Amino acid sequence: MLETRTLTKSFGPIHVTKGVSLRLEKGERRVILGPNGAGKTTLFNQLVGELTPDSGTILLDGADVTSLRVADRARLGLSRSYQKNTLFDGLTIGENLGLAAAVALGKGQGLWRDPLQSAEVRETVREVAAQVDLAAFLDMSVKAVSYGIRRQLEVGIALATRPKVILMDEPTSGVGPEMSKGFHRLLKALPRDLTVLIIEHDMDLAFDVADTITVLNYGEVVFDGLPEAARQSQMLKDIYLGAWEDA
Amino acid sequence: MLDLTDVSSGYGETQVLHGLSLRAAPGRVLAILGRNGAGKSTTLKTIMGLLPAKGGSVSFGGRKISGMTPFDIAKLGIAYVPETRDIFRSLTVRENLDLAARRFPCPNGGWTIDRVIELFPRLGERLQNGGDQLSGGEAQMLAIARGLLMNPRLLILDEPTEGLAPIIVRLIHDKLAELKHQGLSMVLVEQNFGFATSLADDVVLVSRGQVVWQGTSAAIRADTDLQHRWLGV
Amino acid sequence: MTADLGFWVLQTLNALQLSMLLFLLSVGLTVIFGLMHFVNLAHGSLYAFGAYMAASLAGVLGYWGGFLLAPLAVAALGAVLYFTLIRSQRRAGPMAQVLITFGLIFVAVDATRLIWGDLPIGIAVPAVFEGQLALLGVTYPIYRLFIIALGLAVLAVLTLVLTRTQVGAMIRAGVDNDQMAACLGINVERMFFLVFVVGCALAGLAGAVAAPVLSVTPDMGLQILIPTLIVIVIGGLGSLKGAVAGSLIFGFVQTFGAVLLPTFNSVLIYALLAAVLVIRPEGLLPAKG
Amino acid sequence: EDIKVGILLPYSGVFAALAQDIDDAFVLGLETFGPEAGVTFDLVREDTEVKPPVGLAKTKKLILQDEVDVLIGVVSSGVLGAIRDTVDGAGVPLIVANAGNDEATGEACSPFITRISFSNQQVNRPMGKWMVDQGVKKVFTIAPDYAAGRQMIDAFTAAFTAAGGEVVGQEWPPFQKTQDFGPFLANAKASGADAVYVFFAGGEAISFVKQYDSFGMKADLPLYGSGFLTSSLYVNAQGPAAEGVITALHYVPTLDNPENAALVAAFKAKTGRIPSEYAVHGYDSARALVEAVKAGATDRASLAAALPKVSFTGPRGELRIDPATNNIVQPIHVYETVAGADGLTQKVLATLPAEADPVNGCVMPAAVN
Amino acid sequence: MFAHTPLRLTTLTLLAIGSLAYAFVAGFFGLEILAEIAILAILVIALDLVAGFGGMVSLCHGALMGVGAYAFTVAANEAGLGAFPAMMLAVALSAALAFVIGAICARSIGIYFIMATLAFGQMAYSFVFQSPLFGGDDGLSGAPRPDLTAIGIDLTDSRAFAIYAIAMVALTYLVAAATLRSGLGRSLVGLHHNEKRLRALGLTVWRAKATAFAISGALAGLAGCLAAQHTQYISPGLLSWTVSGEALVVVILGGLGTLVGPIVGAVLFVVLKHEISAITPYWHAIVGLILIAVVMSRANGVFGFVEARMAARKSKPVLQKANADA
Ligand SMILES: Nc1ncnc2c1ncn2[C@@H]1O[C@H](COP(=O)(O)OP(=O)(O)OP(=O)(O)O)[C@@H](O)[C@H]1O
Ligand SMILES: Nc1ncnc2c1ncn2[C@@H]1O[C@H](COP(=O)(O)OP(=O)(O)OP(=O)(O)O)[C@@H](O)[C@H]1O
Ligand SMILES: [Mg+2]
Ligand SMILES: [Mg+2]
Repeated sequence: MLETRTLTKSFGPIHVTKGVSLRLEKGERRVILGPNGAGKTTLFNQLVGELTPDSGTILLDGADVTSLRVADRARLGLSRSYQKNTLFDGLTIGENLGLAAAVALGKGQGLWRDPLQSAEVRETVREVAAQVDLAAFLDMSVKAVSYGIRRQLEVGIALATRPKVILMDEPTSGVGPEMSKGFHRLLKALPRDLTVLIIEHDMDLAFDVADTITVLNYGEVVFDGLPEAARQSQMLKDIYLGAWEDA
Repeated sequence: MLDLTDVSSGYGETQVLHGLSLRAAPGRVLAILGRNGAGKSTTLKTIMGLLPAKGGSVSFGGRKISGMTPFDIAKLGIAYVPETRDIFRSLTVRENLDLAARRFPCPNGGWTIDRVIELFPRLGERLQNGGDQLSGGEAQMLAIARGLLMNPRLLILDEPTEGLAPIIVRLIHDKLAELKHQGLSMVLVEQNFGFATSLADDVVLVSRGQVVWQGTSAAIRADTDLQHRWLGV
Repeated sequence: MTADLGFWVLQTLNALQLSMLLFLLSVGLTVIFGLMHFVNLAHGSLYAFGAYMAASLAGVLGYWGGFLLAPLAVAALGAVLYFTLIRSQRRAGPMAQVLITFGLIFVAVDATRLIWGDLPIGIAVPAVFEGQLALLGVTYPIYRLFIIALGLAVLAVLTLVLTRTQVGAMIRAGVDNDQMAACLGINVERMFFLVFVVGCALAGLAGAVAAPVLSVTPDMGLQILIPTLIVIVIGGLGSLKGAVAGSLIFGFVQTFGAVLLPTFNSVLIYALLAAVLVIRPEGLLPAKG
Repeated sequence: EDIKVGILLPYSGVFAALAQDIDDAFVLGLETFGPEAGVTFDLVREDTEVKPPVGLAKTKKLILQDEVDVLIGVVSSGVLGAIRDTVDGAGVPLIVANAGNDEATGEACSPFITRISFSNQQVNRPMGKWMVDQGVKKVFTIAPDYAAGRQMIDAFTAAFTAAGGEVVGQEWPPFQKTQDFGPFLANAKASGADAVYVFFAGGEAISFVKQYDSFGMKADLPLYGSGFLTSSLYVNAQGPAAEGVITALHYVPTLDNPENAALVAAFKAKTGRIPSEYAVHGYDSARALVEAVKAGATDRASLAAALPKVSFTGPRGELRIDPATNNIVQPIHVYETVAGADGLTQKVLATLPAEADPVNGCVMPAAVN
Repeated sequence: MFAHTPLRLTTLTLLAIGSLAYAFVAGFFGLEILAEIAILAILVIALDLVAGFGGMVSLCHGALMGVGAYAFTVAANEAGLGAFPAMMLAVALSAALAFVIGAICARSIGIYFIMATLAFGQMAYSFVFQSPLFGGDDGLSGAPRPDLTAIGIDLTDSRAFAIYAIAMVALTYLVAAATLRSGLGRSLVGLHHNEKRLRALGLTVWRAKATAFAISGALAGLAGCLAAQHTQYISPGLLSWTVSGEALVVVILGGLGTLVGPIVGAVLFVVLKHEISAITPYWHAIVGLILIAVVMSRANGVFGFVEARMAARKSKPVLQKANADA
């Protein structure tokens, strides 16, 4: 469904991704782990087109999308959430979700009807709000909610496009344990044909929801396999987990 | 060390804190825990003078600081690591560090740029990067480093482990514990319950802008009911 | 004519002279505008005020009295403006700032008309700089050479202050996030005040320097505003290098455009501006970040 | 019996100083000559802001709401162009007290528009032959690139080349956008001309004259121009840089005749200033209005008929209106700016005889009434 | 996002009734002023559409209006088109030009956008100023007014023209409001807040911006047609950046991003200008001082101020000075 072949990107002397090759099947749920600065977010940026790789190719559903622009890839069903909140600050939470749904439905340039009033969009907003636990906040301005709520909205917007492939960058960072747990449930309840790629530092979640795990270190894929294998890996412990379990 | 008595505060006309009181003792770590939106960050911003206290008072080392500007409060020796990191985007990593270090030099045994780089080698590799060219975790490390470089008497941390790899979380935990043993006072807001309670001596639980429980770290660790009720753990 | 070397030397000097005059003016604006993110449309009015002060003071104290005191007078005016209007609007967003300073332009134009009248004023070039100098085979007014030298001197001083001290980094930090800067113990308020006042003084200096070359009129501030904005936008906001680059580009395009492409002269600089923004939406050398 | 006069002047904006001179002198003129007319003049002032649409709106107001009998004023040609049709259509007489565009008394002439000031070609044409007579054979011209600049220079160029001179180069700096004339001066210097002939006015004139001098060009390349360049209004701001510049205009305050002596004395007493050419427009407009009333005119129609017939000897000399175009016919004075007792003053070198402008496509309808 | 609050609807109704009532009683000069207000209102509605909602603060709306005015005059006079076809042509031309400008400037934001639009506006100004076809700085006269005598309306009459201009304001408002409530309008507001995210959601940003700018440009062109019909004389001054600057002042004086506020601003501005300029030639200074006072009051213009007051009465307002994580 989503595939990369030897993606390479550097900023001056810093090589951020070094020949990354990944392959996600339709409906696969994969978690990317790796130390801070390993190049995880940069990989996402290349997948969605916000950064152009120095070399390598990106295939979405079998088609080469390497030279497509961000919006074009999004229209093919690729959606993402950001590590650092990227919201429509002046709008309400409901409007944030509605706008995302409207644009994804191709109504972002229409001149005749108000897409926010259309049944399709309203239905999506309602569903997504329930999914990310925001139903109670729909009428609140984004500016007036706490950081954690905003993190939930960050993921909500990505879901509101009803994508085929969704990339989530540390969706649970900054949200409380309760919401984190809700998030496990949410991920599990996602349609099985949705392809999911998640960057996470929360090991419980990672091992719980992942079908497969990829580990990046200094821009290289150093592990690609099943969660059980990852759990056993001494290498992963050395570079990433440390003595995490006894903290 | 730090006393909040009956503090009310908020944004414009929306009140968030409703008569919140707490006290952080010298040489100890106080963790403020609570659900998303409980008012934890608001409490910290009010302490720093970033939000005006509309009622009650904040005092530090016996001196009333509510009503003072963030600049004056910082000069008293309080360092703040915000949840939004607030790295200066148009400065390089080195300049970000310099700013904090030059203002608060500490002749012997204090934090220096070399020492924080030793703590976070990643930052050393990225000294020439712009503040907006950091990974999320690197930005968080820089924010913490900046706080340390101020060689404060009180260190205030808002979700310091957010977005950090487990191995770094562990590292920070150990460093902060070490600092605590050297006598540094801290106030900590954390979603990572394990991290917070293992570092903190005292804990307050906040809900809807009020303190609903206070006690020791050990006590809350033992009380799963409490955890479930106020934190959803 | 264009085959003559003298022509190129002369026009290059003209271009440099214009560039440096624009640099003196735009550097103050770019400091305030780029570093404080404060949109000060009244910068041109401060320049006009400097020119008027220089002209008035020159009558009493001689040229150099005006030259030295005019920037101080403008700085003082800047200080008054800062405490009455600017400080409270620092965080109000560009819209409010544009409007307030736009309103100030109206007030300034009429204030100069009330104080100095509608008629243009002129002052003479100081005695030491009267006459021309033979240089590279052309004779060139000494006063214009003085403008070039002064521009370079100001550039050198500012470069030194901004790169060798932490002032530059502190200002940028304050602009990025004034609250966080304050939390690091930076006196943001005082710093912004100083930046603003220094920017005003530079505008006053530009006015004092320009007065002997141009006529001093109530609308001179408005007339210079657009060229100054073009300079800093082409160069990129907030950077000294950008102000230099923008001034040079403007000066050379304007000068050589005037003599080589007279038909397109009036659109040339706008076309260039548009082209720069299409290729580099943030100008050529924007401040880092 | 009352005559209601609408005054249209740019009291705010770049021409405010001119407006003030015209207004002051117009009032002075009414005070001086008005009593002979035996009527009272009611004045209604409107500010045109030098913006054509504003001028037009104000004109309509004066005509339709205030119902004035006669309009006077208009400084900029743009405003005159804007209000021409309205004035013509409404049949209200307009005394043009400044705007000099040739069309107003050429193809766009109107029986209701009488110009008492000057036309662009009028003040430049005579200089063409005069300069050739003085031995100037090659000139370089510079003027701002707009209609008035072109008309001034074109009139001069035509006369100059007709008299055997040669124009070796021309520059047209963008109007009101040029502060530094250095680039153009360098070209003039390199052109091999004997002299430079320019038109500039107001602030641009001051900058130009000073910059011309600063390049040390006055000595080998004398500066000539239309007289607005060194107008008495601005010349002191130019200082010594203006010394020796030779220009021509229809009025300078140093003209030696009793009418001018009376004007200078009265204007100085009233305002403390020396009358400029703009002041004289205002003064003579008042005189023309009074003459028309004295001839029996009482309302719009009769004023419109009477105004083109006035003629009198004023500070400028003998004035009359050309019936073919309704433009003024007046002598032109060539003067040099020289240092005087207090500041710069004008030394009249020659007075060139009055000459009516060519008709230039003006078809004047048969006299009204 | 844009919505019709009861306050907005009430204000609109009052404005409509007030202006029509005034049109029936006003004297000649009052009618001139009414038409002037109406034309300015159209221009500022157009500007508010992009500046207030889309954050695309433009300094070329004067030029777009001027292009409309010139295109109309030339099409009607030289090409001999009827007034209505000429208007349509002029509006289309302004829209096309605005689309191109919007597309080219789409990558610039903030002050850079302002300056880019300024550049295009000034290019148009210089072009018209220098082109003999357009009469240079002397301008063009003789723009016709539409002939509606067939339905018994004589637009050469000031009263009829004022009412016709008011009707055009209504039309403009409807177009702008409809645009804001369409998908494009929603995207426009979203773009103002977060362009990057909208792109990631699949919006072709440049096209949305250019289309919105084109609609705004069409309305500005309509204002130009009316200006030409009103004064029946046009000059390059119409295209100058100061016209755009003044329009911006009016938008903000009235209330940026409220659509209704700018209309209120236009009424206030024109009336104020005429009242004060009747008293003193230094009226610019007074307008400047009023402007400063309005902005210093921290309200979003006059209308924004009233809106905030009403909101405060209804519920506790949520003031926004967040240390947001944008
Ligand atoms: N624009 C840039 N210029 C230079 N270096 C950059 C730039 N953007 C990112 N980097 C560097 O690239 C590396 C990878 O960054 P990236 O954001 O992909 O890390 P990450 O794996 O997502 O880490 P984290 O878990 O901390 O978010 C970092 O070391 C960062 O400093
Ligand atoms: N800028 C703001 N304007 C208005 N209300 C705000 C603002 N920021 C926060 N709030 C409100 O204040 C309350 C407390 O927010 P605060 O950020 O202190 O929560 P928190 O406990 O830190 O939560 P989190 O764990 O999500 O960061 C929230 O209910 C939020 O809605
Ligand atoms: Mg990352
Ligand atoms: Mg928080």
